Amino acid sequence: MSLLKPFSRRPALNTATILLVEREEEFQQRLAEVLVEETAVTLNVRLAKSLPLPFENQHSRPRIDLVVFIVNLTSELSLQSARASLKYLDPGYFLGKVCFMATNARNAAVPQERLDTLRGLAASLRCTLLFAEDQTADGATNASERLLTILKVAAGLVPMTTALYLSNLTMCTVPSNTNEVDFD
Amino acid sequence: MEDQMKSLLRQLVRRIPIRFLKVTLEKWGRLTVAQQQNIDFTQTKWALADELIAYSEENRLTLRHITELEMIYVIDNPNQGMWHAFQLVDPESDAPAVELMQFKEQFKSHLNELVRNVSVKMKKNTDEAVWIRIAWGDSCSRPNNMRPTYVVHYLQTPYVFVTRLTSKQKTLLSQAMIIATRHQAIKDAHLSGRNFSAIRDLLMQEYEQVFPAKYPSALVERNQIAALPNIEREQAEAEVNRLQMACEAFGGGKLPQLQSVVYKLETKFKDPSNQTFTEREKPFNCVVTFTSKNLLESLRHCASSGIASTPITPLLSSIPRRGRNYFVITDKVSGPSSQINPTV
Amino acid sequence: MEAMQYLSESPDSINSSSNDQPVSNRNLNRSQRIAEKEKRKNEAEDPFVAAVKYFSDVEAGTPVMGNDVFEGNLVVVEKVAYAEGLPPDAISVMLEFAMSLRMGTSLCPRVLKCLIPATVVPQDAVVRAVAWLGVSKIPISTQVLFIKWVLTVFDMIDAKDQLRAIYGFIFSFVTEENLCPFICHLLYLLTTKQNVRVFRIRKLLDLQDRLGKQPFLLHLLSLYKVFCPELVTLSVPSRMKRGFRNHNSPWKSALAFVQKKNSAAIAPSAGVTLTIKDQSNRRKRKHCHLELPVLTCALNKESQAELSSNRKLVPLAHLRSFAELLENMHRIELPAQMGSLLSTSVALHYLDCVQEESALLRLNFWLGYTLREEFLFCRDGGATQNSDEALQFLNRLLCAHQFLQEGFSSSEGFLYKFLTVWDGCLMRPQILGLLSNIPVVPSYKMGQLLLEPLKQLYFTSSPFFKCGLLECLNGMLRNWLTWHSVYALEDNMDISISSHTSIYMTLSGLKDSVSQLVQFVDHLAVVGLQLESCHSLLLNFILDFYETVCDMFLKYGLPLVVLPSPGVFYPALLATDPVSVDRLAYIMHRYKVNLAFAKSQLKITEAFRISRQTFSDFNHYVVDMVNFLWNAKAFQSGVNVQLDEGILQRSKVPECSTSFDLVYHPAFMSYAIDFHHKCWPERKELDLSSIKHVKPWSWYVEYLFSQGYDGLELFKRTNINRWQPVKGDKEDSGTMQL
Amino acid sequence: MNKQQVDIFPTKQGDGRPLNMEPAKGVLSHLSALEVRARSRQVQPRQRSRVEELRARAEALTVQRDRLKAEIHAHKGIEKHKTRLNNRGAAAAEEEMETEDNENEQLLHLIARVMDLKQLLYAHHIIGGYDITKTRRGKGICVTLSTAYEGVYLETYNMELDVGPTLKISRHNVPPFIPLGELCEPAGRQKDLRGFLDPLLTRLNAFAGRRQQLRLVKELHPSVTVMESNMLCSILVILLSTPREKTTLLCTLNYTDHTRCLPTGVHFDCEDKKLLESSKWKNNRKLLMETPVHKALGAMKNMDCIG
Repeated sequence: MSLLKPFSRRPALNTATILLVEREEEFQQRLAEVLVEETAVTLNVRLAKSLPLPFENQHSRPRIDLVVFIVNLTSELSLQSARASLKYLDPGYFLGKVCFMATNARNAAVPQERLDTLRGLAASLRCTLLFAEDQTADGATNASERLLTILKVAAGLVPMTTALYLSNLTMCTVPSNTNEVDFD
Repeated sequence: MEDQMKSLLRQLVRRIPIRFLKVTLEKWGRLTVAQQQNIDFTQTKWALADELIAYSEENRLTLRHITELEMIYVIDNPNQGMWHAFQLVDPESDAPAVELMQFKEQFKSHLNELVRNVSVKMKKNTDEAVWIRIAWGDSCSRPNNMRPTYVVHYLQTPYVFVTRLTSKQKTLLSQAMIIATRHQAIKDAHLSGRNFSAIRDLLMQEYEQVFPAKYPSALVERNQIAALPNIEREQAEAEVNRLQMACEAFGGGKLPQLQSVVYKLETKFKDPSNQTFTEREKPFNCVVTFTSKNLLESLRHCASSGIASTPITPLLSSIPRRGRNYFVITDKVSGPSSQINPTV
Repeated sequence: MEAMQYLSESPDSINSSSNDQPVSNRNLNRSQRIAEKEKRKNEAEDPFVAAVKYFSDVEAGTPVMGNDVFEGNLVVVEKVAYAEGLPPDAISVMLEFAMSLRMGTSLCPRVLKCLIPATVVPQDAVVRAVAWLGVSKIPISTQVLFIKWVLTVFDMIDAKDQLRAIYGFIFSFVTEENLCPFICHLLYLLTTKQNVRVFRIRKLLDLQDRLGKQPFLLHLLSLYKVFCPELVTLSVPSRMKRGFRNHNSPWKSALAFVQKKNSAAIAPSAGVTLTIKDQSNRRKRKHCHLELPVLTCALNKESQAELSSNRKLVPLAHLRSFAELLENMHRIELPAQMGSLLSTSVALHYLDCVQEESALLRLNFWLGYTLREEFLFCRDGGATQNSDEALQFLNRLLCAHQFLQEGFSSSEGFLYKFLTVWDGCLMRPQILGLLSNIPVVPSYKMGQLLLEPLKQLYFTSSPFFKCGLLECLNGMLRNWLTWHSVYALEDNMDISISSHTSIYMTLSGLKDSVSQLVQFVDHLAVVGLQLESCHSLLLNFILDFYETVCDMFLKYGLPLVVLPSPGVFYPALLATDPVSVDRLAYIMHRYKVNLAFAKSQLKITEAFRISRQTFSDFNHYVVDMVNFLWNAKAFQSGVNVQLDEGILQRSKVPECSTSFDLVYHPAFMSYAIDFHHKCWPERKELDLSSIKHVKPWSWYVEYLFSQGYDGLELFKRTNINRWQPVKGDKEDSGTMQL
Repeated sequence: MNKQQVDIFPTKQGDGRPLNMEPAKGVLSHLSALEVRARSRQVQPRQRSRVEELRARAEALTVQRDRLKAEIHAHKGIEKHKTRLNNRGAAAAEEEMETEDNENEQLLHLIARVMDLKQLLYAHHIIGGYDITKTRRGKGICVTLSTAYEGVYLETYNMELDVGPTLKISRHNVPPFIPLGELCEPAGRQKDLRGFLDPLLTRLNAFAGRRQQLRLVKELHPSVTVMESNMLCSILVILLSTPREKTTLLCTLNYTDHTRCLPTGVHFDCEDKKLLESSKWKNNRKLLMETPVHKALGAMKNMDCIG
């Protein structure tokens, strides 16, 4: 079992690398295509179905600045595999270099519990939890935009901030469901 | 006779959607051009039927003509009602020699021997398919044309497709079929569905099957993602393998639109937490049904996207492999693992 | 009773296909030939009238079999019905004929099927028909068909008052198993507050015990609950599976056809198909209830004139002007679909001033349900969410909000939920717009409901989103303050924030909320500027916000002064565009005025105590500002910004500590140069320092003011009191003492 | 930002008209518009990444070149080795002498062997051996049977077999009217793969051939109308017209032997019997019996027996 380490390699000049982990492998492709349109920095996107990553292309793999777990809330498996993949990450990543992206959150087929579980997971790991509209083109663009914002910080391309700092600001929190009572 | 024709025509008009009605009538060609022109398709079905009846009276049309119209419509849109597939077994030596003419008269004569008052109408379609329309009656009553049975058979092939057949008629039909096609027996193929073409393609293997070969199959290229320079798939080859396996199991390209599969489980109930059931001697019966717009394609997607684990369990892969969508699963006498038995 | 004996004779089949006797099919042919004839000669003497007449006075017990006259007439009616729909009187005649079973039950369905109203359905006809339900022996299937028909044409029924009058009678059919769902639906449309009675609720409840949690029962009950929460105790699930089905299938196509044909005359919304009740077939019709039904009840003016004379209630739809609204205020009849209220201003006026809150309750109920179903629990995973209907709908809602200048409680609740799953892009303008309309949130709730989700969105999104959010929060603050200044009652500082979401809040409560909001925005601003490296658009939105904040006291009479934190102040002060600096100057000026006012108040009453800290902070800011811009003593006070000399030295600027001022400020440099040219056109080499001499300096400052930098001017006027030409560039900033 | 001048509040006099204002216009929607524009501007300068693409391509090409070089080198080595082996005969004694790069020798040996085998396999294909792939880690094999007629390749059929105690067909895409079962049955028991495949292949070839003939008849002889045929192409009824006698005659060809693509029986039908008696038509029958139908028809047309 090979841990993925945040600082195993030297960073390349003005480059950022993002790893998109999605079990369904649907949204990640579209995201990647939008992401690489970024021209300010040279951007590498690595797509994976789950962790650990195959040992073979360890050499070709650049240093990964941000790991994104895309969770399709309509499937329990999706959440489970994300959870299972977590343990192949070096603890160093959890200092602001991991974030979750949930899709289909507004779908009727999503049980509230699952969403809560995901929130809990993200919160317990001090990670950011983004929501994305994977169905529409705008949704994809916007999602990639937001990932980019985080990635740039995580790759140290934004002066005066660090991944840890940003993640402290955007870290997911578990709402105690007081709002359930007065708005239903 | 007359008003049977009328009611049949009325029923037809009610059944056929307006948008098909026009073309079907043209194909039928029993109305004069003038008549076809001044039919007003906007009026109610009721009035429309009246009009048609009037015309067919003018043209002295008989019941057979109307049944003709029905056949034309049914052949063009077969996907209504349940179709069941049957398989002819143990062919006689001269089975392959059977040709249309003799099949026709053999079938008709045998059926007439078995039941009086049955009217049979055959039509060979462009794709070599023989369409048979049977209106059943019995010794006392005239053939009922309102609920005819439809049978489709491709000569020399062991498969027969039937819709709207009661169990009583089934025996009669299979008798006639066996003799006419020079076989010794006919058995249920355990394949049924609303989509006729799907069932046919599945059994006649008229869909793209994928086999393991030395040379990289088209699949790989077909599914190459447009490789942008700095997008890298970490688990690419695993993916290709999954896809290959999925396609080997379920076929490539467009798959027959099978819409449901039924598994009848007659296995022992195993659950450590639940003693009462686990101790029971007799198997625990339950029925599992999968339904989808296109079941095979969804299954293939499940496999290729890794939702279903590969290698694919025979429970799923034997749907296309054995061309059936009804399975009974019983415990193997040796070993716990469940297997598929073509029982029933 | 004659009906009875014919029951036995004629087979009861829908399309009267009783043509197994040669007789009937003969007359069928004949009938159909009659039809032909009808088509050919175009109404020399109107056969339709005759036909209707026939049905109006055909006496009971006329045989159906082989009755050519009857057949012919029916065909005529059907033709007209399917072609351009039946006029009201014809409707009532045919309905009467069918329901009274004068010629047996077999015809009833066929007749019902052809009851396509051209304009409206007269209410009394429906009432009579309902009455027939009670007396005559109509087969259950036909009864169902009838109710379906009523539901389909519900909004074309010219008035509902009499129907409401027989509410109890209609309710009695609930017990009939097969009718129940449809009756429930009808009741749902008819229910008003006073219809909700304990015994009805009890009835429904034990029905529910019998039939299980049926959606139609649940919906009716939940509506009752909305009207009288104290009576209905059962807990309605937050998400109901699906509402009422859509029953218009037998008439749908014909109705649509007819309506398209004479849509010029009137535009009736296709029956119930647009209300919240057709959850079931949404797969076919997405956003069915997002398109707001046109507020109409299928009456054209002149008919309304004579109708309204003999009828009490006036449908809201008929009111064209505010004046009409005023004189009919006491006898308004609400439409079946509350949604339609959103679409006309009269209706909104009505909502605004109406006192009995049943209208609002229903509206909120409908709205909450719709929003939830469409945006939070979408069937299709929100693929079509950006569709125009959705946008249209939200825009309408937004209009309504801004028209009433307050939000609906249901939409507020929706927003809180939506924020937690929002991607920050989907319908951003609408969502933010709605958000800025929410009433004051008590500070103990604010953090979780509002600030947390917003924070998470803000820091991960593009600068444009940041700007948008700031704008939205600015609007929110303005609304809150406005409400405060409107509703504030001087005697006890108790204010009801909005008449509808009745949150009562003490002044201190409000102050807490506001200051929490301001602090939150301040935090966003500081970090935002840092992340976006002082994005100047962002900076401008921030200054917008502070323009609201600095005037809270004077403009809105809220005794609260909150200063921007250094993280906002200094970036603005050192901004590279002169506008920002100018606006900052203006803001500081307003602060000054507000604080001065507060001080004067302080002399009168102790109520508005502004903390000493605020004053001292303000003073530091002013001092720094003056030093930076006028006194060329940048980075020297060192209260808020310590800058180590070394760094300044490294900038290689000669006596940098003293040279930074309005002349060398990056934002104004260009003006300085321009001024220099104007001042000494003959000079070849540029020497900006020469501007710093007394006289040119004053000219220069005047020149700047003349360029429209009023902010600076005001700032100078209020904060720089002494002006000593002798001591040159030494000015004293007018700080405030306590 | 002049958009925000759009009046946010409705006209206060309550006219019954639906409110016709766009509240979403204004700052917020304007911001969204700006964002979109900013994005599109950002996407524009694609050149840079285009350059990258080219660079990546160059990278790939160089890699390929290196690999090729390596291969060429290996080949050279093998050739050298081979020649050395040949002219040195089987004098294994000296092999020990060459101490340098001994394991290299081994490697070259292996490579050479692999290449020989590859060539063998290729030859085997040429002479019409079966193309068999191992599947499921040796538990099964997949056979590819490709049919051809007159040098034209036609359909390819596949079959997956379990090589258990007996041969068992697990799946195939052979058309259902080919009696696979009875072919497999005897051969399967005494795992005689050839004994199963050869007859099958001949049948498939015959079938493909017959179908091809039918196709050719249809497209080469428009004057001849095909009255009757079936899926197995085991029967063919065609309508011929004789230009001289001005009659038409019905010709029925039976292919009862499914392993051949020539008819086993030819039978004419015509009103004037003596025409059939004529020697010419006897020849025609013979012709049809011995040559593929489309060719025969061609010949008959040349002799203008038929139009």
